[in-house]
Amino acid sequence: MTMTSWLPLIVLCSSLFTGLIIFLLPEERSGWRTALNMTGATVKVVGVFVMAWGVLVQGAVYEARFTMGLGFDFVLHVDLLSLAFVSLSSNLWFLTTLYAVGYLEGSRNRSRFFGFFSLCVTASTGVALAGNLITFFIFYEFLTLVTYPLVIHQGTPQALAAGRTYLWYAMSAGALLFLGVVGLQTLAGPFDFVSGGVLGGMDDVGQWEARVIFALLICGLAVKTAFVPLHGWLPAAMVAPAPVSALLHAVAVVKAGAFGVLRVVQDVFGKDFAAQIGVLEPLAAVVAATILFGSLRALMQNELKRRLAYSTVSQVSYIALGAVVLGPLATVGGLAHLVHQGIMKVTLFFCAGIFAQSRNIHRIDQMDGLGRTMPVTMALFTIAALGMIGVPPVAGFVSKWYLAQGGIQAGQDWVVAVLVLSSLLNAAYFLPILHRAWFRPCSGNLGGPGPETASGSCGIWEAPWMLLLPTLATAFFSLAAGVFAGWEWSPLGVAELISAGRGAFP
Amino acid sequence: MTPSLVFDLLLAGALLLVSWRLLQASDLFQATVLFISFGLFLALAWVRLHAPDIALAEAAVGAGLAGVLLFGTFKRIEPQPGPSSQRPGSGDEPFSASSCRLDQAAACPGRFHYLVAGVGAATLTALLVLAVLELPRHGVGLTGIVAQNLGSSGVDHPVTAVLLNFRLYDTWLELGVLLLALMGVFGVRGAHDLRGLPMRSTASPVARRLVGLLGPLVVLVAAYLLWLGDHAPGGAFQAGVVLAAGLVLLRLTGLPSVDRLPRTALLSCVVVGFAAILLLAVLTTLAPHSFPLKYPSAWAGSLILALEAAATVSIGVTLAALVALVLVVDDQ
Amino acid sequence: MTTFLVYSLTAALLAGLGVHGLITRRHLLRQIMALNVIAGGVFLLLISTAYRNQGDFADPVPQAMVLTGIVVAISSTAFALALLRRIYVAQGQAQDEAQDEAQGQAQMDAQANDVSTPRDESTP
Amino acid sequence: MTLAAWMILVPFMGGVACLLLRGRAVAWVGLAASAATAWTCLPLLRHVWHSGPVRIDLGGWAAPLGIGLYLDGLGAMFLLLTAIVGLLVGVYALAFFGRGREYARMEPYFWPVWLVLWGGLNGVYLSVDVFNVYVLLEMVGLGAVGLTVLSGTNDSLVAGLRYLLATMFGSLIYLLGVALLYAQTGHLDIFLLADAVDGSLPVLVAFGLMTGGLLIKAALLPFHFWLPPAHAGAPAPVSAILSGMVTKASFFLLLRIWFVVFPDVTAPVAGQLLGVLGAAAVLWGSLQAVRQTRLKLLVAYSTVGQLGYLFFLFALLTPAGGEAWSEGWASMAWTGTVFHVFSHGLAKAALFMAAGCLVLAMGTDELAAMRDIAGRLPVVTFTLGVAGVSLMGLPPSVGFVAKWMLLKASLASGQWWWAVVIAMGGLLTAAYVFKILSFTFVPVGGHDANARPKAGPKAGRNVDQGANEHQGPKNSGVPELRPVPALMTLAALTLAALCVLFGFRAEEVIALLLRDMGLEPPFDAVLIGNIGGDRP
Repeated sequence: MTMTSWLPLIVLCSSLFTGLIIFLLPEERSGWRTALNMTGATVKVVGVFVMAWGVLVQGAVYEARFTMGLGFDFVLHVDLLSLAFVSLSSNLWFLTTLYAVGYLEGSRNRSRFFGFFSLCVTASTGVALAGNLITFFIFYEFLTLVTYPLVIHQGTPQALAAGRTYLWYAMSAGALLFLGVVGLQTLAGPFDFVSGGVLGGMDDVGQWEARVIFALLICGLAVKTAFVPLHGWLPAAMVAPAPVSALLHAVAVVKAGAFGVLRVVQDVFGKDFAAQIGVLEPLAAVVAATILFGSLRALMQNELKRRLAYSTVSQVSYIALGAVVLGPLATVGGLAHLVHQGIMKVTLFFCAGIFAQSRNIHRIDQMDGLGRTMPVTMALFTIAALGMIGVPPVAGFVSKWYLAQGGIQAGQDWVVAVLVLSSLLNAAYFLPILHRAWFRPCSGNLGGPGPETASGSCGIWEAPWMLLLPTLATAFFSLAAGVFAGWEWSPLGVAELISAGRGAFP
Repeated sequence: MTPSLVFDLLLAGALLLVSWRLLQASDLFQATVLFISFGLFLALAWVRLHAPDIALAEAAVGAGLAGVLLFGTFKRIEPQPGPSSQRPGSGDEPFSASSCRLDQAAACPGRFHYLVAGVGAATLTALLVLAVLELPRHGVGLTGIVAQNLGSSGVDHPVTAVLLNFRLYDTWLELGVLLLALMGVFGVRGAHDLRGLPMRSTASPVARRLVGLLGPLVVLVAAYLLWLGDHAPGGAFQAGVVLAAGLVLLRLTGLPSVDRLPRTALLSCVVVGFAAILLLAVLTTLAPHSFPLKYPSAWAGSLILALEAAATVSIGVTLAALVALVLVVDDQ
Repeated sequence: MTTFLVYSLTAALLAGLGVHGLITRRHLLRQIMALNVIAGGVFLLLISTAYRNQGDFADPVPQAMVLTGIVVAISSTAFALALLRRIYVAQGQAQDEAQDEAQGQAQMDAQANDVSTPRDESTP
Repeated sequence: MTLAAWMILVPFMGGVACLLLRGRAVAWVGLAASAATAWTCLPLLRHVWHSGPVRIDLGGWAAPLGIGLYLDGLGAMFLLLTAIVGLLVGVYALAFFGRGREYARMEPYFWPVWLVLWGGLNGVYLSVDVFNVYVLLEMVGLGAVGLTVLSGTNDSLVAGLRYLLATMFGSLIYLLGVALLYAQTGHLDIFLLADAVDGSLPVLVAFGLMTGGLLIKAALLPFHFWLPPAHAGAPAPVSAILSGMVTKASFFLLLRIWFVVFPDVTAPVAGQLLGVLGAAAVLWGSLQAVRQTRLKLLVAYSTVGQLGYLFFLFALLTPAGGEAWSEGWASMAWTGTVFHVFSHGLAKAALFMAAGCLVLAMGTDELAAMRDIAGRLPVVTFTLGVAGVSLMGLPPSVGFVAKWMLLKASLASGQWWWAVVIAMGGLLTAAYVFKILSFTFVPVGGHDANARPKAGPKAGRNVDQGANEHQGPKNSGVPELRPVPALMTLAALTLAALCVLFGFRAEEVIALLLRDMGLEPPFDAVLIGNIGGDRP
C-alpha cells in the first residue's frame, strides 16, 4: 500500500482511534482528553489538506479498497465532492471540539461525550470518502448509531424522548435506504460512484425499477436531510447540548443526508438519467416545499434554537436544490452552499450556545439589548444571520446567487421565485432578532438567577475564549468565503471545479 | 377370524380404552392405576409381536418403575382431602399450579382450545392412519443385514448385537441421557449424593426380612439376564431395570440401598457405563487402524459383556437413584 | 399381516389420543402421562413394523431403537416428575384437577378474548 | 480422519472428569475441556476446508447397519459457532460461579451437564442417522433443562418443566416421523434415505412429523411458548448457552432434513408456510420484546424474533423443488441464513452475558433499575450496544452481512415480501435494543447530573425536570453497584467484538460453507461481470 491508499485511512482513523481511546480514559483526565482530541483533529485537518493539495494540484488519486467477500468492496475514494465535504467536517470538527471542551467543562460523562463525538465525525468522514453506495450506507448507519448517545446525552426525559424520535425517523429511513441499496445492487450489480451517474449507461435497468429505487433511496436520505414531511426529529433534537446541535446541523448529520442526495442524484443516477425517468420534478417539488415550509415554521418559533433548527430545514434544501435543478450553475451553487451553510449555521449555534450557557437565554424575547452586553458574540451572530438571509458579501449570498442563475439558465424560473420568497422569510425571522439585540434597551432581566448574571446583568460580560475563539473563526470563514469567492480555492471555486470535472450538463 | 386375531383386536381395544380412560378420567388416582395397566398391556403386545426383549424391559420399566414414580408423585402432590372449596380463585395467584402448564393457552381451556386440540389430534391421527395403511405390508427392514453380520459381532442375539455393536453409539448416548437426567435432579436438589435423604422405616420386620432375602436374588436375576443377552432375549437394559427395581424395593422398605452409597461410589456407579464406552471410544479412536467404537474382533464378545455389566450397574443405580429422589419426602 | 395392521393402527390412535390429552389436560402429571402414551404409540408403531418381516424374530433394529427409547423416556419422565415434585414442594399447594376444570370454565368467559392469542409472559 | 470423533469425545471426557471431581477443580477442568474442544475444532475445520467433507463409520459398520459421523461445511460452521461461544461461555462461567456460596452451589452441576450437552450438540452437527439424532436431541434437551433449573427458584423450575415437556413432545413427534420413515424405506442414514424417499403418503407424513417435532424444539412462533421463561429464568451463562447454541441444533437438523433428505418432496407451499411463520415470529417476537420491562425477558423474546429470520430460507429455496438451487441467489440465501445463525449465536450470547453482568451488579434485571449504567459500567453497556447493533443488522457487523445476503436473495428471487419483513424486523429490533440502551443513559441522581460548577442554565433546567418527572421519592439513594468480575465483562466483550470481526471476514466463511453444497460461490460471477476482471 502506498501513501495514496493510506491517506484516506489515516484521515478516517484519526478520529476513530481518538474516540476509542477516549472511551477508555477515566473521567477526570480532562487534560489528556483535550490533548487527544486536539491531536486527532489536527491530524485529520492536516491529512485533508495534504489530500486536497494532492488532488487539486498534483492530480493524485487517493483510494483505499478492501474486498468484503460479499459482492462489494469497501471503498474509500477521494474525489472533489468528497474533498469539499471532508474538509468542511474536519475543520468544523476541530473548532467544535474546541468549543465543546469549553462548553462542557465540569459536566459529567465527558469521556462518553467526546468519544461519541469523535466517532460521529469518523462516520461523517466515512460518508464523505465513501466510494460506492454500500460504503456510504455503512457509514450513514454508523452515523445514526453514534449520534444517538449524543442526543440523549443528558438523560433527561426530554432528551430520551428526542432520542426516541430521532431513532424512529433515522432507523426507518435506514431500513428504506437499505432496501434501496440492496435492490440497486441486485439490479445493477456493484459499482462505484462515477460522476455523471452509472445507471444511465446500463441497459438492464428498467425505468420503473429505477424509479422505485430512487424513491427508496431518497426517502432513506430525506430523514437526515430533513425534507419536509420527515423533518420532525430535527427540532426535537434541540434538547441536546449546543455543540451537538452544531454537529447535527452543520458538520455531520444533516450534511450527510444532503451529501447523500447529491451523490445519488449525480453519481448514481446522473442528472440526465434522473431527468429522463422523471424523478427530478417530484423531488424538486419536495425541495421547494421544504425551503418555504422551513422558513415559515422558523418564523413562528420563539425559542432561539428551534428557530435555528427550522432555518436548517430550509437551508439544507438549498443544497438539494442544486442537485435537482439542471445545469452546472445550480450545481455549483448547491455545492458551495454545502460548505457555506455549514460554516454559517455552526456560527449561529455556537452563539446560541454561548447565550444559553452564560446568560441562560433560550428565547428570542429574552434577547433584548444583548448586543450591548455581549457585543462580540452578537456581532458574530449578526454576520452569520446576514449570511443566511443572503446579504452580500457574506457567503450565503454567493450560493443563492448561483442557484438563482442556475435556475434561470435551466429555464426553471420558479427557482428564483422560491429563492426570493425564502430570502424574504429568512430576513423576516432573523432581522427581528438583530433588531432586539442591537436596538432594544437592555432589559436587565436576562435569564435565570445565575451567580454572574445576578450581579450586573447589563454590564459587558463576554463568553470565555474557549467558546468565543471557534465562533470567531467560523464567522470569519463565512465572511471570507463570500468576500474571496472569486479565489480559485474558495468553496465556490472548488464547487466550480467539481462541476466542471463532472462533465457537461446541458 | 382366527383366535390370534381376536386376541389382537382385544388387546388393541384394551390399549385404546385404557389410554383414553387414563387421559380422561377425572380422578388422578384412577389414572395412575390405569397407567400401570397400560404398561402391562403394552408388554403383552410386545410379546405378541415377537419382541420379548422389549416386553421384559417394558414390564419392568413401563409398568414397574414408571408406575412407582407416578404413584409416588401422585401421593405427594395430591392435596389433603377437601381442599377443592378452599381456593376458588387461585388461578390468579402467581405461583399457583396454573402457571405451569405446557401451553399457556391451556390456562383457560375454553371451547376454542378444545376445538384446536380436537382438530389437531384428529388430523394427526387421520394422517397417521392413512400413512400406516399405505405402508408396505412386507417390509424387511435391516433384518437380513443384521443376520449377515451377526457372526462378526461377538454375540448371538441380534438385538444385543444391534444395541452393543452395530449401534453402540446410540446406547452410549442413551446412557448419557440417563446421566443427564440424574444430574439435572441432583442440580435442582443441590447435592451429589442421596445420603441426606430422610429414611422411612415403616415397613414391618417381616417385609424387611423378606426383601432382605430378595436382594441377593435380584442381583442374581440381573446377572442371569445379563449373561442371557449374549444369545437370547435379555441384556444390559433388562438386567439394569431389574437391578433398579430391586434397589427401589430395598429403599422402600428402609433397607440399605443406593442412598447409603457415599458420593464417590454413587457417582462412579452412575457414570461407569457411560465412561466404559467412552474409554472404548477413546482407545479405538487412538488406535492406528481402527474406527471409533470398533471392537477388536478377537475380544468383541468379552468386551461386550464387560460393557453390558457396566451399563447394567449404571442403569440400575441411576434409575434407582431417580426413583428415590422423586419419592423423597422433603421436609421443607 | 393383519396383526401388523391392527397394531400399527392402534399405534396411530394412541399417538393421536396422547396428543389430544397433552393439549387438553391441564394437570402436569396428566401431561406427563400423555407424553408416555404418545411414546407407547411410537414404540408400538416401530415394533409392529418390525413384525412385518414374518420371520420368527422381528427386525432387531427397531427393537433396539425401542429399547433405547424406553430408557430415554423413563429418564425424561423421572426428571419431569422430580421437577414436578420440587415445584409442588416449593408452592406448598396442589390443585385438584376437578377444581381446575371448574375454574377453567369460570375463566373461560372472562378470558375468551385471550384464548386465541397465546399469552405467555412468564411474569404473572 | 478421526478428528471429528474427538469433537464428541473431548467434551464427554471433560464431563465425566467434572462429575467425579470436587471443588474449584471442577471449573478448571471444565474450562480446560472447553479449550481442548475449541482447539480440536480448528484442525478439523482446516481439514474440511482443504479436503472436503469427512465421513467416519462408527464401529466400522457401514451405513445401513451402523451409524456414521459426517462433517460438511455446514456442520463445520455450526461446530465453529458452538466452539467459540462455548469457550467464551466457559470463561464467563468460571468467573460467574466463582463468586460466592449461592452460585458455587451450582458449579459442580453446571460443568458436567454443560460439557455433556456440548458433546451432544457436536454430535447433532456430525450425525447422519435420523434415530441417532433423536437420542442426541433428547440428550441436548435434557441437558438444557437440567441447566435451566440449576438455580432452583420456583420460576425457573416451572419454566424448566414446561421446557422439558415441550422438548419431550417435540422429540416424540420427531421419532414418530422416524418410525414411519423406517417402516417405509428401511433406512436410517440420511443419504440412503435421500435416495429412498418418494412422494408416497407415509414419507410425506413422516416429513411433516419430523419437521413439526423439530419446529417445536426450534421454537418457531406457535411453538415458542416455552422459550422466553426458560431462557430468562436460567443463570446467565446458561441463558447464553440456550439462546446462542441449543436452539440452533434443531434448526440445523431442519436444514439437513429439508435439503438433504427430502429435497424432492418439499412443496413450495410448505416452504411458504414456514416463511410466513418465520415472518410472524419476527414481528410478534420483536413486538413482545419491545413490550418487556425486564432485561432478560426482553432478550429472550428477542430470540423468538430473531429465530424467525432463519425460516425465510425454506420459503426462498423450496419453489420448484430442487430447481432453485441452480439460481445464483440460492447460495446467497443459504449463506445469509447461516450467517444469521452465526450472528445471532454470537450476539445473543454476548447480550445474555452482558445482561448477567448487569443483573449481578444491580441485583435485579428491571430495565428501570438500569440508571446511568452507561456511566458506571461503560464496558458492559458497550457490549450491549455492539451486540445490539449486530442483532439489528447494522454495519459493521456479521448481522449486517447476514441481512444483506438475505435481503438480496429475497429481492433477487422475486419474493420481495420477505425483504419488507426483514426491514420491519430490523426496525423493531432497533426499538428494543435502544430501549435497553436508553435506560442506561438515564442519570442516577437529579442534582449532579450534568451539573456544572457554574450552575449554568441548562443544569438548572435539568434539576427541575429530573426531580419532578422521574426521580421520584427514591431520589436520594443511588443504588450501589456490586463489583462485576473483569473476566465476565471481558468474555462478553470478546463475543461482541467477534460479531464485528466476523462481519469483515465473510469470504472464508462462505467458501467453507459452500464446500460441498453443490453451489456456486455467490458473488464472484457478479463481481467480475460488472467491474471488470482486473481486480483480484
